[in-house]
Amino acid sequence: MIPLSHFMIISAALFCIGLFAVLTKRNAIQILIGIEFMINAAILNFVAAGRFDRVAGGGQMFALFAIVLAAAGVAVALAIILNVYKHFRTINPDKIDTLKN
Amino acid sequence: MNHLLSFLVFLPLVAALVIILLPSGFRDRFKHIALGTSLIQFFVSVFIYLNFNNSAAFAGVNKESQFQFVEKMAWIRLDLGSIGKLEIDYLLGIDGFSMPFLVLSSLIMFVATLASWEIKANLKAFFALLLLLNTAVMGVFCALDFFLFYIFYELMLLPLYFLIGMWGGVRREYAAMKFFLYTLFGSVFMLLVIIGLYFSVLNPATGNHTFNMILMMDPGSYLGSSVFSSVAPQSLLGISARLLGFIVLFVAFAIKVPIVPLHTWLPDAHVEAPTPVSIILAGLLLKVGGYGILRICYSIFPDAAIQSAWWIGLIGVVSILYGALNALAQSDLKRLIAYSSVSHMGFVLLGIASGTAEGVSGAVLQMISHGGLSAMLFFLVGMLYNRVHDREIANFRGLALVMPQYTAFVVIAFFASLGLPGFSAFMAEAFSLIGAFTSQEVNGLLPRWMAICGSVGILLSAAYFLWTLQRMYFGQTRLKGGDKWLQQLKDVNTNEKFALVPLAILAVLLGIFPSLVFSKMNASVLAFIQLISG
Amino acid sequence: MSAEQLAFYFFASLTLISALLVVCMQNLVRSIFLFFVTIFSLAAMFVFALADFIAVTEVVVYVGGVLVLMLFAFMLSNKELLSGLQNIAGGFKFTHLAGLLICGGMLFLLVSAISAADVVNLSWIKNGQAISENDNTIHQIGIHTMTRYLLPFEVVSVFLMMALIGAAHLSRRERRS
Amino acid sequence: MMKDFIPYISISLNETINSLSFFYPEFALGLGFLLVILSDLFFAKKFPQLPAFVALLSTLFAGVLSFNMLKQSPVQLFGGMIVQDHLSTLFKLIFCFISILFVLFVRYHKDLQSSNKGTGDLFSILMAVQLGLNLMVMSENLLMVYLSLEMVSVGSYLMVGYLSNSPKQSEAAMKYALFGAVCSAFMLYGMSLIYSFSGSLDLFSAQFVSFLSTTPFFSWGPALIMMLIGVAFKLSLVPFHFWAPDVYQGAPTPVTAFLSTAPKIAGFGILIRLLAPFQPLSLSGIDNSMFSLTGVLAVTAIASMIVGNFGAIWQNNVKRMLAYSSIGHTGFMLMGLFIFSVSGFKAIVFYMVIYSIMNMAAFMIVDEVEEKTGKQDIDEYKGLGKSFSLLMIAMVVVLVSLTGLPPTAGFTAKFLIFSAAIEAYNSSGSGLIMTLIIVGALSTVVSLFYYFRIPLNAFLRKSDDPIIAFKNSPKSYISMFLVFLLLFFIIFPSAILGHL
Amino acid sequence: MDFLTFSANTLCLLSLIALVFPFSSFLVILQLKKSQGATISIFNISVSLIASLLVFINVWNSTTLQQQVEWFQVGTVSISAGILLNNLSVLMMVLVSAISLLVHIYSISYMKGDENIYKYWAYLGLFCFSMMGLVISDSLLLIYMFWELVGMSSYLLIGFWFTKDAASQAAKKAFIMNRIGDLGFLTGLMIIYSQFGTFDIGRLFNVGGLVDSASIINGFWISESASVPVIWLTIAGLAFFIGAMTKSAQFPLHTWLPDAMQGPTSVSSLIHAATMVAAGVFLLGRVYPLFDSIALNTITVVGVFTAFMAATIALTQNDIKRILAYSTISQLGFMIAAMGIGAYGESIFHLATHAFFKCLLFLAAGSVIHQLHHYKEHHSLEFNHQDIRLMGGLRKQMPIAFITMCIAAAALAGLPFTSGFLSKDAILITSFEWAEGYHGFKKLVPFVLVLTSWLTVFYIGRLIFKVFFGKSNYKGVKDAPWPMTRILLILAFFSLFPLFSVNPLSYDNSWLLQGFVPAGVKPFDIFHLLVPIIVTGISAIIVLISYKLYGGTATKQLPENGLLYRFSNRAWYLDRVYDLLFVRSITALSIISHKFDTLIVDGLVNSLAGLARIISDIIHWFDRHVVDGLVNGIASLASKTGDFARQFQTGKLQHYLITMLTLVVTFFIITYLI
Repeated sequence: MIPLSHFMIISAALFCIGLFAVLTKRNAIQILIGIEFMINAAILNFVAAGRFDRVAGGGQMFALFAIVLAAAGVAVALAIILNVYKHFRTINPDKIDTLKN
Repeated sequence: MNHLLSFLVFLPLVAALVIILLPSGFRDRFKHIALGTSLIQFFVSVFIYLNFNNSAAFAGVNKESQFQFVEKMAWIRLDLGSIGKLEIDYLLGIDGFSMPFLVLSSLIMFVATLASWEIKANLKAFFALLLLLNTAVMGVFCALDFFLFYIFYELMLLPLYFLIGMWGGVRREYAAMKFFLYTLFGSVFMLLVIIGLYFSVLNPATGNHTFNMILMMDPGSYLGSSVFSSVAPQSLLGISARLLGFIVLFVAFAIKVPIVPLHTWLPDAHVEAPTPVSIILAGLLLKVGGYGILRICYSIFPDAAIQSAWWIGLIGVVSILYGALNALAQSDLKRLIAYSSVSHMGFVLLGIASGTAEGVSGAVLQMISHGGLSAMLFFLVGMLYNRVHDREIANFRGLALVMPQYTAFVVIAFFASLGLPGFSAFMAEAFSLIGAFTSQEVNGLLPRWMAICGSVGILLSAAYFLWTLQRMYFGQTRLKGGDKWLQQLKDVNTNEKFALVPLAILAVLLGIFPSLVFSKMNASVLAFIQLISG
Repeated sequence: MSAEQLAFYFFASLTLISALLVVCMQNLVRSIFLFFVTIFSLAAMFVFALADFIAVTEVVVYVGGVLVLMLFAFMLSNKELLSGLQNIAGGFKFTHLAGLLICGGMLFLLVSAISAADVVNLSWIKNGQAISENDNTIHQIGIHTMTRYLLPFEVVSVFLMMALIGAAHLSRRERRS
Repeated sequence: MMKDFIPYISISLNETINSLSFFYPEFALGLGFLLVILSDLFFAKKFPQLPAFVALLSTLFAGVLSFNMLKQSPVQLFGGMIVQDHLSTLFKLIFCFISILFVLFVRYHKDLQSSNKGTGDLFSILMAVQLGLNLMVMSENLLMVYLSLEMVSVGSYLMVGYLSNSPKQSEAAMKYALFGAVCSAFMLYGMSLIYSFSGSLDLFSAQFVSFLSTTPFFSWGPALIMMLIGVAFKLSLVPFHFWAPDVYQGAPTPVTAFLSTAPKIAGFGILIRLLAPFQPLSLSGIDNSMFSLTGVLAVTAIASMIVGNFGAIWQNNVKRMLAYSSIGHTGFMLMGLFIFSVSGFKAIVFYMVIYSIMNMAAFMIVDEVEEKTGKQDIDEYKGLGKSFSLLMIAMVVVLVSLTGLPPTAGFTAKFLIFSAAIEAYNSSGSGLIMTLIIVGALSTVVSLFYYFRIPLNAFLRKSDDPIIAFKNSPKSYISMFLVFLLLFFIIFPSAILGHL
Repeated sequence: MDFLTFSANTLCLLSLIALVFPFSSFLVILQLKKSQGATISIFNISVSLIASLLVFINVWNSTTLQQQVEWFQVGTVSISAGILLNNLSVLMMVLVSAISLLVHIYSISYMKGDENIYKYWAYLGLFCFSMMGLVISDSLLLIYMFWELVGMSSYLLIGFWFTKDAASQAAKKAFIMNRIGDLGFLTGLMIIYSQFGTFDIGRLFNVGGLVDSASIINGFWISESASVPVIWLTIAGLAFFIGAMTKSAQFPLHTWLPDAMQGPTSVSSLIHAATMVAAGVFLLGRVYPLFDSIALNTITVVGVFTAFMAATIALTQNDIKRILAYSTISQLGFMIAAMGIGAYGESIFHLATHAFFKCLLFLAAGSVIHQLHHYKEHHSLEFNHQDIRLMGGLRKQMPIAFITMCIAAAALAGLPFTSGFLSKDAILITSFEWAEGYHGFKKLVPFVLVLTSWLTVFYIGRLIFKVFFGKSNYKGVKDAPWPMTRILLILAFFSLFPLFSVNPLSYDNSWLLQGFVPAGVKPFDIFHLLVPIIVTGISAIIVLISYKLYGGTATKQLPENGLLYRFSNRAWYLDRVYDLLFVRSITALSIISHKFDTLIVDGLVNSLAGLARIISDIIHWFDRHVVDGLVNGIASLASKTGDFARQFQTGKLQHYLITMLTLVVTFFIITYLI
């Protein structure tokens, strides 16, 4: 049996990789991928801990819902990104800065 | 009869609503509505004055049962669980301290309304705001519930901001904002102290926390563990909490008074404000500060007040001298008068700080007197400005030949202001100083030199007023605007006389019969002295 | 080291390496496909946590839904990607350094938090009722969905409906002239 | 195996059935959601305003149903997923109020009305968001928290980007969505950590708080903070506020008005729920001395007030200025949280009611001006006092109220918050809270500075533009009604306070 | 004379009538404007005079009356207002109303044709009212009030020709310098009030009154209610004295008085010679019991010095009114010095006699000025009609003026058969008697006074001779019209001895002095014989000398030239000695003291004013820049803060995220590390 802490450390690493993508990538879709990594890191935690929560089933149920929500979120985000592309002809978030002080 | 004070307070509000609702076709009637309102108020306040019981049994100050014309209604009751029940009353009432201000307010409002004949633009807004201001001022002098007081107190700011800002001079934006920020700065922190007091005080009758000012003056109603407890004083940031509360409240009111160095809003505001607003500012708003110090700072925190009396006295003296010296250096007539207000209000502080019956009586009389006189002075400046749109002292010379009656009023106002006996300012300043002088003997609060230094202010006031008189009004006529100005400089008209004469009469009456004020408030003064000397 | 562990660490490293590659890859198409690999290896790790249903869902939803969406999006906006991406990629920027520092700090933080917690010895893990390898997780999930998690389940339906309407609205050209 | 679960099934089903009667408002909203979709699909051509009407009606209906529950004693629903109590009902009523105003706002908003995609979708999104808001304030379970928060967030993204033909809105929506997604990912990860540490999702179970005592502070501290980041994002607290100015400026004005009120208020609701389990602990001293929850909140509140108020000084775009000011207001409201008792919540709720009235009114007026004249910058408001005298007077009252001065209800609200904070200081004597109070007071003074730039321009400055008398639209009448409420509630605050 | 005996109430009523009538003329005339000003005010002042006389008859030497009502109450203290009638006040009442009436009548002609004449009448009314009030008030507070009102009316009258810059400046100067004294008075009031809790003169200063019964124990001044260090007693005395100093123009606060001559001459005679300036002496008389030895010594020194200094200055003045003004100062110095040496009665006596003859001097000089002015206007000439160097020979053209002025001058010089002789002798003799008991500088006092009186003789002789002797330049100048000259005659009579004493050579028999100093109390000593003889003898010589110097023909030339001429012509040894010993050195001394006066004292005052200006400018600058700057600085700090916060709002999503996460991670790291 794999100890819970190993799952968690891997998930932490994944979370940070995702975060790095979010912070550095010059492409909205890649940022979105980074966010998905972060969410999946959390899901991994839930699933791993959920193993010890048989009665309430919280971890697995949460993971399930999280996957669904993430997917829906991606759909909405992509729709927005496409809209942005339509107007700005770019999806580099660095270049989309008409709203600022 | 039972709702006389409410009537006094809310009549202008009703009038303001009427003005707002009337179509613009009636724009020439607005001023008459406002004037009528202030006249009615004046008669009502005189009625109150005449029916005011000045016996010791009605001294007021810290005994609710001794207040007169009291109106009390439960207003806000909110169960806040652990904080307790919020108890805010609609509580109006007057004693010897507030009653004279009611009469003064209605008189000044009357004069200010007359002075607003000059306003030509946007009459509806102007008179509505003026009446709103009227309500606020009246409310401040009547309110005995701290929450209610604060609402009226803050309500004064808004109309003033617009009155200065919309009808003011060239730098009106700056002046209006400066005025607003200064006073708001003080009052926001005042709010914190109010809340702190609220948590410290219990109404023994109901067991709730309360905003009743009078209960706040009673050491017995404080909770032992509370911040402002007078039983077991707490300390806050290293200073005794009661002292800190006193200082905060004092600063809030002192900004209004104003004291040096919190006074710089005043010259700007006065200079930029249109005449009626200057009149109200100097005549009433500054008095709100002094009234607040008496009614609130001193009455609620007598211990801290005694503790800091020396400093307050010093501030008073510094204000007197500093304001006077500044006035001496002004080249703009209105600015000069504005600075003279700083100087004159210094006497109020000095008198109050003395903690003697003479000093306090003198201070209140000084407020009343300065209320009338500064209104008169600003009215006179306004007349000049109206005619030629200039106020530089150097641009005028020998006005006495051009406008003899006007000059006569100026002479009266100047001499009254510089404390010539026979006018109210003399009695007031003399008793403030006498109070300050006797203080060392009676209660040891102020050293004698303060009174003596303060009296130098009288000398300086003579210097700047007479110098102005000599430069502007005497000598051969020589005007910057030449013949054009000569045409424009018409002497006093009937309307203006209506405004000036009552003020002059007030100054003389109070100067010869100070008992008109003293007798009404004597009981209150004694009760007040009793309160602060423990 | 048992086979189970070996397999686990294999998938774990696969996950992390592929994720890293996704992040570092300049080419978007490649990184999207590497994302596919990461998801798969993640799903495999779910299985090690005895969550087979979740693993399947993950693969289905991500590969079937998310990935396809992303590819669509990529293709709809590829003109810019093909021309502009190369220029952006070059060089080490301030954001990279900042990102690296932040992520490093975060990693340090999380790892030390997790190790400090000593999760393996937590009382609820020791005393709690763990899912055994014989359990039918699909049954369990079904029961949970219909009882305890009925409300979230229903709410998610509304949520998805809303997301659907919204996304459709955004991508739709126009309805009325 | 299965047998383990059988007893639960019947209990759980019973609970579910019992819960239904307390869930009417949400049912009404769900029904409204469906009806709006249907009406949009089938009747939009003939009756373009039907979706709005349906949305209005169902919101009203939900409001009435919620109102009936005001006296209800607290009850847990759906097996502890959500709780129905007095506080949540109050929040729900506020949401209904805001939603009704929002529907009316949209109904009279030119851009949205003339959108060639219609407004039907917006109303259906609104209904779902409103459901999400209701659930947010009722949630007692991390899953519900996350779910409802995501629902509101996603709905908000959609609303911001609703007018897809405008580049500004797309940009705003993208920033909002990506920023929000990152924050919610943080939140999710924090939840996963907490779940790993505690083994429970149920905020009120004894097991949930146990992780505080079983794990060291180094572990739970970051986990908790990460979880709160999601809420802080919704509340636009510093330093999670960066999206707010950009999004508020870019979004359609009704949406901005909505975003600056409802989700924020719901954020407070959820914050109260999330912090509730930790409250007894922080009092009993388990709180680490360096890392106290109150300390973190106080610092955040102070930072929010400073950044919000000082940032607003330099803004020239009205909406942007209001965005910054709303950051400041959030920081201020956070002050009321410190006492963390029913009384403190009452103060916050009152503040929120007033805040939503003020904000809605402010944005309506700003929008009215923008529609009529195209002016968005404060500097351009020069001389508007003449053209829009009534509207600008209303604006002044609103701004006075936002500053927190009498005679407007904004003062009473501010007053109550200060009361709560001073009470908290009274009981704790914490210097941090005193600092907070002083910063709060100072920020009031600062706020005057920027709020009053509007009347300054509108009334004190003259413009060269010709004075045009504009006809007041229904929107301005609504805003004037709101202004009336602001004046009404200072005289009769009991009209609200009585129900708290 | 029973029908002239009144009850106490009636007397008070009468004195109120005397008080109120002039005031009513002030009010009425201002309302009526141009018409009937003279009639009304003369009627009113006559009523006032009659009332005063009636009161005088009843009160003088027979009773002391005090009646009061409660005025107002402050705290527990009741402040009363009332009337105090004793010898001093009734004498002053008569003096003031009588001289006022005369000046009023004189003014009818003198001020004829002035377009603002009604104001003149009104202001005179106000002055009489204030002066009356000052003398009959029974409360120090009331006295103070009237005291300032007197100053105010003086201000109005000095500045009556306000279009003249010099006049309005002189008015301002007078008022402001008087204010300095008022501050002293006020300080005295405060000390009295805090010590005794009342302003009532009766209760304070009566025999056995509060001041009397206050004791000095161990360096503390102890009254019924308070106890303060004894220094406050001295300060109180000095404070009142400062008040008196300004009103009575004592060194160094006297410079306003010469300037005040810018007003109409009738005003100068009434206010700045006869009445108002005597108010200081009157005040000293009122609060006399308060002075301790330090205060009295100060008073003496100041009085003596002023008397001497002013006399030396008067020697070289050429403006006729200025000479008289300095002479007034000098005479006031006499009175003050007399007060200081305890010659209370003598001082008042001199006050009364001085009032008449100085008034006469002014009015006579006024008639000269008036006539010359008319002459100047008539012939459209341009010259200074007040410069005595340009006058001369008027003796024949204006005989009445000449005679009356001579009488007045004789009185001033203290020549026998005049009232001045009596009062001046009284002071001189008393001072010698007083100096008997002392050593040191006090011995000098009588001698300086004597010297001063000789100087007086010289300068007044010079004036008379220059103006009336020699050759006339102005053909056709006549005596002033009858209404003016008859006043001169009346006053001339009053300046002679009969009004004051039956015996023209001894003041001891003077009824007036006996009203203050009980007769026969003082023993007759050698001074009573020696002093009059020596002083008068030398005075006579001085008169001759001055006649020699100035009574000649070369009046148009400057004095130096005239001296040289005579020196070379006659070459009198005595002339030369006089010239060297007295004229030159005294001229030099007078120039020096005048320089001191104008440069140092006035200069000090001016530079003080300048300093005040500079300070006020600095303060104003401070106000603008530092106080305001602080406020603006705070404002700019606020906006800087806002600017700083704003910088992070770049519009770039990832910048936002980086900032946000940097803060979060930093926060975590910090909490970890600590």
